[in-house]
Amino acid sequence: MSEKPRKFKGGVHPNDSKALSKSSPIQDAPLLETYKVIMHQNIGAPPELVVKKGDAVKKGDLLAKAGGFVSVPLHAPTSGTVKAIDKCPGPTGMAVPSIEITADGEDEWGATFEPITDWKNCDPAVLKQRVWDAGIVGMGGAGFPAHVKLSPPEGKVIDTLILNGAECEPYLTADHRIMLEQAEDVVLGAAIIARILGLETAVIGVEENKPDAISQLTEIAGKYNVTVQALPVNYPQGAEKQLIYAITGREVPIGKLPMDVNCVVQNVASAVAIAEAVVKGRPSIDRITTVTGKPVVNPGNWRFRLGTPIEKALELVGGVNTQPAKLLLGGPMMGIAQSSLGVTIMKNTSGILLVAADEVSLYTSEPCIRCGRCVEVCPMSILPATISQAVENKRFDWAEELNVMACIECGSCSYVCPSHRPLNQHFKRGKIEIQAQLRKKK
Amino acid sequence: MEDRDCRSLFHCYDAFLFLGVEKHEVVEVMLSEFLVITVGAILVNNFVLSKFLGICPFLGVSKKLDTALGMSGAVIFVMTLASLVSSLINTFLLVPMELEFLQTLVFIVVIASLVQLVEIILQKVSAKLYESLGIFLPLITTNCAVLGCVVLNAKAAPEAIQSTWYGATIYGFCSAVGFALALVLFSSLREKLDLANVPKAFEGTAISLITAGILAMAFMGFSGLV
Amino acid sequence: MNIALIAIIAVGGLGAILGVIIGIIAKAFAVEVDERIEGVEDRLPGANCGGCGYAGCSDFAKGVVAEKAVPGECPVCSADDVRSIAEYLGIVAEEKEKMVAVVRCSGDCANTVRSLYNGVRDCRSAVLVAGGAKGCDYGCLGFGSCADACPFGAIEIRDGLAVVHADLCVGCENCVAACPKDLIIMTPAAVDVHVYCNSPEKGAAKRQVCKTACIACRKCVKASGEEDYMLVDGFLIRTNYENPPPPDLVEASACPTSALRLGTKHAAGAYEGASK
Amino acid sequence: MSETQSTIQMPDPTRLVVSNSPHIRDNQSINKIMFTVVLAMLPACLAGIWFFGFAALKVLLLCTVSCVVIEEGWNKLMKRASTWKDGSAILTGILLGMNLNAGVPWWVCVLGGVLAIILGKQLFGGLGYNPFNPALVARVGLLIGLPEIMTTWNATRGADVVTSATPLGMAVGDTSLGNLLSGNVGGCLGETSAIALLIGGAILLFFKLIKWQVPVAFIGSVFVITGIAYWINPAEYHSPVFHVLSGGLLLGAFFMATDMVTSPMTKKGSLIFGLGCGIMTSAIRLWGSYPEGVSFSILFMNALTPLIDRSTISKPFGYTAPIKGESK
Repeated sequence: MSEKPRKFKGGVHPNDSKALSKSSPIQDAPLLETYKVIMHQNIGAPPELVVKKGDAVKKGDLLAKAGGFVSVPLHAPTSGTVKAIDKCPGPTGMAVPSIEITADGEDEWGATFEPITDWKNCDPAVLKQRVWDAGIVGMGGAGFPAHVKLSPPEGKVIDTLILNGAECEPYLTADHRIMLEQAEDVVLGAAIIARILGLETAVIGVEENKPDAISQLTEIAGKYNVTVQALPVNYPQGAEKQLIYAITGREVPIGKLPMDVNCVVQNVASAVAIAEAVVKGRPSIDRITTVTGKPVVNPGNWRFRLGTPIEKALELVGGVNTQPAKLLLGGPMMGIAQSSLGVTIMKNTSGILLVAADEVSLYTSEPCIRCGRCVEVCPMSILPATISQAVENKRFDWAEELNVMACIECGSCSYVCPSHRPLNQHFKRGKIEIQAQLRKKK
Repeated sequence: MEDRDCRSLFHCYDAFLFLGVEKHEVVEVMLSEFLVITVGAILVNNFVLSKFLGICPFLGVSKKLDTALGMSGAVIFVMTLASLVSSLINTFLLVPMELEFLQTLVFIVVIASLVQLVEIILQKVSAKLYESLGIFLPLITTNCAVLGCVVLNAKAAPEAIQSTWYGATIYGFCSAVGFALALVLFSSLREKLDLANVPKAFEGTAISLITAGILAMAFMGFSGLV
Repeated sequence: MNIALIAIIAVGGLGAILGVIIGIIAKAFAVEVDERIEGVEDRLPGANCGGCGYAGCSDFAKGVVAEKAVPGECPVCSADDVRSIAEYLGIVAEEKEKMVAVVRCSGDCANTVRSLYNGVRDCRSAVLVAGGAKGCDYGCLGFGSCADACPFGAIEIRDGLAVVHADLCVGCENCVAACPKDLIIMTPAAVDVHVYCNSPEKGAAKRQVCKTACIACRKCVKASGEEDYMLVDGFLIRTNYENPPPPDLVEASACPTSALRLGTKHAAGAYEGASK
Repeated sequence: MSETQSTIQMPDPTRLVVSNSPHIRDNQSINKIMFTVVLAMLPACLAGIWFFGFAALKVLLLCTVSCVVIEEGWNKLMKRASTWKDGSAILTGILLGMNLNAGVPWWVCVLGGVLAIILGKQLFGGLGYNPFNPALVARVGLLIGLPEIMTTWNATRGADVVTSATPLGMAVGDTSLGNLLSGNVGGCLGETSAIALLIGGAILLFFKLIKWQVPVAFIGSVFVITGIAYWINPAEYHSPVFHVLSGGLLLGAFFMATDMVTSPMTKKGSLIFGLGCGIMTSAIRLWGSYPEGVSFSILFMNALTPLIDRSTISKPFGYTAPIKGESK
């Protein structure tokens, strides 16, 4: 894998602003009095509640069990009592069901899983079950259950495992810090996932702007027959399809999954979680999140328990200097804007970002001048300008013809648009309408 | 210029010989008039944008590119066939019998029957296209472009190539292609205009006519080409 | 021979020959068309709104002739139209009740908390971003997707709230599908008392974001006395359209948030000059 | 802890904006693009003013001012937001001025402005919606309507009344290459100086405001076609170098055919667009009745742009052709 990585077509180079937080080591967030754990933290079916109001729980105890194969269980972030099963603001702006836990301050572990130290000789099925039981999802942002990716259906051969350490989103440094400080766990996780998939090797793809992480990983990687691949800096290098292309040269067909080109991609944070679940028997109850942005007083990387409200996270970093224009969960390119400080940290919250008013003025959309910049930067080689006009005029069949479904919503087109058109929002709308039409047909 | 441009057309030579046309006649046709007819009818004297014939379907069937393509096909078919049939009738029936005064009447009958044929066949073969063409299909009957083309052929000077049956057919075909070109160009522009933010007062036909005018201006550049 | 005779023979002969050819071709390419379809279509309103569930009036006409649909399924047709189609086809018309749309939200700009939203001015797009620019997760976004969907111009956006002009509404239900918050329901036109709120949240939570939310105080239920005019559904009260309340219930119940109000009072001045 | 908490400033949630991702943008905007193009046109304008004197400056200013005034007037009339700040009207005005000869009367400039802004742009809904290049609509309109005024060219560095022919209209071999390069020849005020236009083109290419495919295909195809004609009959036709350097070819290829709004978006489409312009320009120059075909050919290709765009859609990343027999 030492060959030069391929460069995918398109992409943009936003100012990465990672310097704000990249040299700040991961700190553990202090224990809070209450946690509001959002129930549905994964793509797929919501989990089924197993506790009720007033129940005493220990740290790591099951709160909800998986509600199907494409679903993961949820565990208590600390010991305490279930105060309420209620609603709290969700990341999409709608109120969502959540479990409120009042901490008892003991932070005592309950019955955790048996650590599997001899994972090299362990049955892959047992390991995979452990990944599922520990409730691990893709921690890069999507929140897709990890065990599903590790279960290729009959007939699908997996020959490449890629760990995604590209972290191409500006501002975010959580994965960077993980690769620096927990390099051992990252590589171990890679080896365990490889074992589950029956592979000998794995590749960790890291963008070149993190040379310290690359050298740190390369040092350890040899131990487990894992290689590290430096990738050119180009947003969206960390998008699954672009990453697979850069490393293997394979193009994932539209509407298909990485496993259709014999690849599995896992985020480095998920790999660490998997390593901890297997070797230490620790369920997924916390995650490392970057709290950053120019208005933030002390940007940094923190280990937050699930259910930590953003408000508390912001208190930890000393609040803000000035009123930010936007509060985002995730990075500036794909993150979701929030209007409430009550939203809590979930398994896929890779960053809490406050964007200053001077970085993001409120744009009014002007007509498309057909400059073609969006076409140039689109990593999927579709025609964002035309598609957005199609959606704007509610011509969804036309949008479908123009392959709107191939859009990965990376936002590169909106980033470069001189007319400040909300292209990405149009695509989201188009995709949803087309899916609705397809469902109707069925 | 003429000497240089028509060499490539010599492969048609055998076909014309086969049809019983004299050799010197072929050379003459090839060298002087064929190009004049094609380039002339398609670009320079475009039926729609230069002669302003056939404006009704030009405006009526140009809302969608697909429909415009269907209409173009139908017009090319009708116009070519009408030119051929009318020319034959004119040469072998009306002129020998000194019935030239019946030309317009007969031509209309011929065109009407041809359109009827197209309509019947189209309804069976492609119901979708039939529906999208709607009223405009029967309207080809009264499409002045078709009658204009046929009349122009009949009125051509006896020594002009248009007065022969093959010349008339080529002219009919090329005029129809010119019509089709204008129609397709115009419909793709109108599809674009659909997305435009046209002032209320100019929506619809008004802006279409303005667009057609600018298109006609662009076609003016071809003048003098042949 | 007389020139006129020759002309007649020539043109007549030509016509005869062409006629025969057309006749033969028409036989060869004959397409069966039921004439009644056109007859039904002529009697339909031709709005092509799709409210019947068919692709358009022509498609619906085909369905009616094929006896897959009944004329009454057209939501736009008046009772007279339906009767005329039924008479034309010789079938019995079913009477139907006129339905109109009601937007179950009264949170206009003055009454609700809004968050700052920057993006596409369209409800279905806005809802993709943090649920839209409204404090209440269930309220009308006011970008007018329903008004765009209405082929009859019966919905108007008034001060950030969609308001139905009941006299223009024909009940085609296009707006129902257009609303991303599922706020629009079809109600019998004869009923004029509605609860303009659709939030299932607790009363206190609703009051934080909206002045005119239904807080389930049950005053209207009490005012109904023995009759079950109003139905309680968690923290929300709905009109019982099976047993609709009389208009004076609104005054009798004195709804503290005025979530319960007459359709004609949905928005301030909504029906100026309208016939109803 | 409570002390520090009270001093921590927290964001005010009611002032947080929600919007769709991405939340940052690069700092490009329409008016930046427009003013960069204006900057690229400056060398050619200055050359025009140098060679044609004060009259050229007057025409350029008149056109620009009338375009801006007409645009604003129209916006007022239509109750639309003011748009002159986006720079497109200024750009159109300068481009129009460059397409006129220095000696035109003042009312021709104003009439051109009306044609360009109202007929060419605003009737279609303003910037971004116009299918034809506004400056070209005006130029072609004027050329057809006022052929005498539009084809009478001022002589360089001379009095306003002295007229001379554009080199394209002259007999073969009348103009020196040096004069063509510097611009010391008759013609529209912005089209004469090849060097100034090339500098402008280089600026546009440097800032990636135009796709190289258009000028390369345009100029290349004119060069090849006129080259063939010259090779066959050098006595009758001008040399290809002459064709490239004279007339409005460079102006058209760099500044008008590349107009974003009216040219194809894809690279392949741009290539086809440039080729089409080149072929048509050559045909009109060699055989047509107008001495110059650049404006007509670009206008014609503008009309073809939607079709070109439609037929040159690139294959998306990971595109697989639908398997036959498999229903959607």
